[in-house]
Amino acid sequence: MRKLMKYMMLLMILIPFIVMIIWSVTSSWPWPQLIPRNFSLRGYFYAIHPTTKAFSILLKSIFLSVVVTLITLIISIPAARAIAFYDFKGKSLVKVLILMPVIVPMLSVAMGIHLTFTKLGLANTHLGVILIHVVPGIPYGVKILLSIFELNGDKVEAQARVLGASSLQTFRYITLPLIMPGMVIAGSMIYIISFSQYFITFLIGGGRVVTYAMFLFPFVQSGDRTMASALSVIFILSIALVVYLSEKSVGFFYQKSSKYYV
Amino acid sequence: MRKLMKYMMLLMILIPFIVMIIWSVTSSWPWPQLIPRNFSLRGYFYAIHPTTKAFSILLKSIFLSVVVTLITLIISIPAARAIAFYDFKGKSLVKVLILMPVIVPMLSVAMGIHLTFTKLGLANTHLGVILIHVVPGIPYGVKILLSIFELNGDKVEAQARVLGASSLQTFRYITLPLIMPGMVIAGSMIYIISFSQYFITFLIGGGRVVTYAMFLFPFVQSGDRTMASALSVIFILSIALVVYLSEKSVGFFYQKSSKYYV
Amino acid sequence: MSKIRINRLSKAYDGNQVIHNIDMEVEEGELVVLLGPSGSGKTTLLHGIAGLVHMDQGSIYFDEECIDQVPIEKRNAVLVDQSLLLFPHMTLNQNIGFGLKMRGMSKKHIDEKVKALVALLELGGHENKRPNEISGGQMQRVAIARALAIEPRVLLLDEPFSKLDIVLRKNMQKFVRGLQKKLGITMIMVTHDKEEALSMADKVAVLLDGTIQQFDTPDKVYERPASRAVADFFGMRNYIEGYVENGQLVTELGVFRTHHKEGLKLTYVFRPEEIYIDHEAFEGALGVIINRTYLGDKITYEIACKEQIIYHITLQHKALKPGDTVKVNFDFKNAVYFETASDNKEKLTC
Amino acid sequence: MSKIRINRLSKAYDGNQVIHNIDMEVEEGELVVLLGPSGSGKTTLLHGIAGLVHMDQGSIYFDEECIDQVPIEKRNAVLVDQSLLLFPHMTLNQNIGFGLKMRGMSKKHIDEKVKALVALLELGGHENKRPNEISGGQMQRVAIARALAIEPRVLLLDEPFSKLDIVLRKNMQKFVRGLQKKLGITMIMVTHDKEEALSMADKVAVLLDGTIQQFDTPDKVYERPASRAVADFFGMRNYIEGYVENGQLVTELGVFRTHHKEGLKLTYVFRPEEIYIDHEAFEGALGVIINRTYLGDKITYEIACKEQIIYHITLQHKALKPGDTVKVNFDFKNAVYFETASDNKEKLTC
Repeated sequence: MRKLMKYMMLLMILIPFIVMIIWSVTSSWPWPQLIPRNFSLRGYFYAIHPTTKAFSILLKSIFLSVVVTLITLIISIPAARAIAFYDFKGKSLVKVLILMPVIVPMLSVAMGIHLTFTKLGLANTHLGVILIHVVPGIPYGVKILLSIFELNGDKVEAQARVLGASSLQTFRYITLPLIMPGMVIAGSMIYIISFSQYFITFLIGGGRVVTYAMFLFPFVQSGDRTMASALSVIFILSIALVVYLSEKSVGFFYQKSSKYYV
Repeated sequence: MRKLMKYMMLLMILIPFIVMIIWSVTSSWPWPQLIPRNFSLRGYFYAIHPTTKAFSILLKSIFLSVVVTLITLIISIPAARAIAFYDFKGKSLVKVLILMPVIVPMLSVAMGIHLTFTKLGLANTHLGVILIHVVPGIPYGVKILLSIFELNGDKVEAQARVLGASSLQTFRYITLPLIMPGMVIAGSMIYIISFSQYFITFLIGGGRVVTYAMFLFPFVQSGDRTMASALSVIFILSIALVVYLSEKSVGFFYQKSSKYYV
Repeated sequence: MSKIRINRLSKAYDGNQVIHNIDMEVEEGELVVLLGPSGSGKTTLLHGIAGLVHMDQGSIYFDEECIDQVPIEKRNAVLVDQSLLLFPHMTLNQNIGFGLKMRGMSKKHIDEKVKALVALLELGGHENKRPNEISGGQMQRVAIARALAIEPRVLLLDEPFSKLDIVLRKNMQKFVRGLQKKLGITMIMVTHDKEEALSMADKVAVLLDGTIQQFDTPDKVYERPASRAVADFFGMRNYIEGYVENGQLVTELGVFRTHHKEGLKLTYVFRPEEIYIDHEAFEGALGVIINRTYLGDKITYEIACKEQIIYHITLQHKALKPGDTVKVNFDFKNAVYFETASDNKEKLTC
Repeated sequence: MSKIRINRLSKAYDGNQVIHNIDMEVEEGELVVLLGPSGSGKTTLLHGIAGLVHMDQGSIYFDEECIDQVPIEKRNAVLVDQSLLLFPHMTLNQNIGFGLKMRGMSKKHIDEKVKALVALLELGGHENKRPNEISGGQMQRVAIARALAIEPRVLLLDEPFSKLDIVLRKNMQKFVRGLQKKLGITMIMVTHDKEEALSMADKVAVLLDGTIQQFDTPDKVYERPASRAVADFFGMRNYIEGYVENGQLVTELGVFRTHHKEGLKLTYVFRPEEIYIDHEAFEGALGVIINRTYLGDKITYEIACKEQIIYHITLQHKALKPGDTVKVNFDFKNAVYFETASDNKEKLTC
């Protein structure tokens, strides 16, 4: 009974994705066929064909979202650390406000800021798109790193100071390695959020900055299920690949650093 | 120096929202005015005027998202509990898969499932919209409740059993009250996600099910900043109100139950 | 309150035998302490009685009624854990009355019973507080009151005092023992604290590596350990080996009269307080003090005596210091000893 | 290694005076233990010396050089905390060498020093393990090795053994004390464990409510408490009040010879092991045993004696049991006493 429930729940969650994967290799799938009979790799061919630019847009999107992730993390570290370890007036207010970008429709925010960006020459530029992508990422970055800082506490850092490490040395040799696992999780979330943005990219980029999510969108609008599903599968795989590589490289960096030292 | 940095960061996060609030009461705001000179409450009047249906759409949206939240929570509780306390093969895989709806573009998922919904008579219905809204909420519900279950452990529940409570009594008097704070957080997230959905609502609802997010969208597309901002402010306030009320009512329920008991 | 009988109980986790063929009987109204180091299977045994862990083999009887198939909530065997597990969202009154409410008792009956327990456990004035508003000692008493409310057939305590500071711990030990005697509660308590076990128990079961090595009254267990393992566990460190030759016991420390039969090999055990040292005595083995540790109410000495180090504890503040030569005397006549079998396995013979 | 001098140190948190006007001197190579209950300000004082907490008033001198303005990382006063705070992402070698690396020492020099410390602290074979791969006792030794690596001017230990089990704790106490003596380390250790303090310290500073109540050698502190508060802290419970009349000390338990001056009111303190009880003695105050607790290596008795309860500890297994009548004898001549001032404030006069 309990087992049955478990598998049913799992199926409920998985069915939409299985359907998507099947659609991505299907040319037609009329009801009530349980499994389609006509297969086609049209979607995937389109994605790798050079004339469609799909591949180069994918690469550019990945690069852009990586930059967004790095900037967001750099802002999040001191913010999270300050909230975790310093008592100041309005601390609980700050904790709530930091979540604003999750609650507020990003589209309205982007609209509000669009004019300012235009005047500053940031509209229709990659830099502008990167800056607007940072906004929805911040709450995730700060929240996750905050919980890591609160979990670790600052006693290990104090111990490093007692042993003679300066603030900078403490950050480099103690703080950074200790929050690294949290950085990978936060970074993955921020990357996914940035990579998935469609409307704010369109608004601030003015159609000149084309990301993979924007490339994918027309196929969804036109109702081309095979194309949309195939491109979505590639979308997911590229995210999985980037997250996997970032985890591996952090692991590699660790091992290297531990061999180097002493 | 440290203080300066803190305030700058806070400002960076807040500026977009402040800009949005100012826009909502502004008729024109030409560069380089720091503060606009022409104010207008056009946006807010529109929202409360009976002919626009804005208010009734808002109420319907709130009701729909509340139903989505309840269904999602009911699915999430046993799923989170099973993952927290039972060891089974592929547990770590399930933990990853449960996050799928975060990673995968919901739009492609909705497209894939649209045809099935059509055949089942769920397309263009409120029930269909509710069901599709549950999908992106599940990972948040399960993740948050999972961490609460892992934090609480199952020893308190075992203690209730030892004292003579049946499984059902244990759930009602121990498990449910203990996870209630997590339920409020998870419920808030799920509600916000459901309330903010535009595209999947449009796709599955076929334009017949009109939510507040859909009502808001045309103003964003047409570039009417004042209207879009004003409706967005109402959007945010309605979310804040619902979250606040749910927290209060849980608090009230507790107090009432504790007075009732013994 | 019931008599508990445990019959050949065994449990393994992942092929690791945690408890092995355990037999035990606890009389009605008796306090039995399961004493052993961590990992000896104490908690598993307790959880087995409560029904929280399913045993691989063996049976448990309450008043000669087998309860192996009785579900947790019907066993009436209440466990009080070291983490207490009070219900944080309920007041003390609600916590104490929980078990009765679950049994569907009337509000009036619950109120009366809770009131009596609040008085008994000296919790008056805190009835409507939550667990996080009271002290550690009070939380302890709430956990016990909550357990007693349902009139359990046996009360199971798992290291209940280990999180309290030493003064509070002593007070709670005394309080709980008093309560147990007064109400005639059948109680099984788990601890790794030897003093706690010896001072509270009617009987002590020494649990080592999943088996009960000795099950007897506190003084018997401490003064007459049944095996070298039990002696080791109680911190005995003075072992003297010898053999019987020409009617005499020959040891490294000298030759003593004996009634043992010729050729026997023996290991004698002396508790540190059983040894007599004096720097002016005529008799005894010659030793040199190599270490003296001042502990306030007692002083410990380490004495190099032939090839061995002898440990001695005394309350008397004699002016002995490291380097002093002393005579060490042993009372072989009343000492515990184990036969040293030729295959080096010790057997109890005393 | 340095001499430490603390001069009129004070610190308050939120208006709550945690330490108050503390003076203390620690000689080079000395081990001083700060002993007190939790909340007595021990840890705050230690953190003040390390530079982790800024003091409100007073100064700290290392070798008569004021270090109040010296930042944490330049003080060379290393703290070893009960949670050890090993760096989880580094191997043992890297942990031990951390302080040296931060000082920019050459790899060769670091390697040599780490190797020597690994040998000294008996950590061989674990050099490339991470902290989570070793035992609690080993972690303890790594924390100490890491501290010793930078040759600190003073080593500060904050309840370093409180998380170890009793056997390991005893071993580590002995090991650390041996190391401290061998290397001549100036060491300040904080503990709430009286036995640990008495057995390890050169001098004990009894810290109660933020002030040092007594600062002396272990035997003096235990046997000659400077105030009733110190006596209470060490668990003395036998207080006998009396007054001098006609050249005799008059107490509830009888009249004794005395050399004190007429009219003085006195409170005598007797440690439980300083009292002599016997059921066949001719002399002494009559008492009835009301409780007997068996603790293995010792037995405690509570004796109702006139209006008072007298506590007695003995190693001897006399066959006394609750209900027995005994004679209780006190040695007033050698006992500690406090003058009971007319305003009920005790003063030290012994």
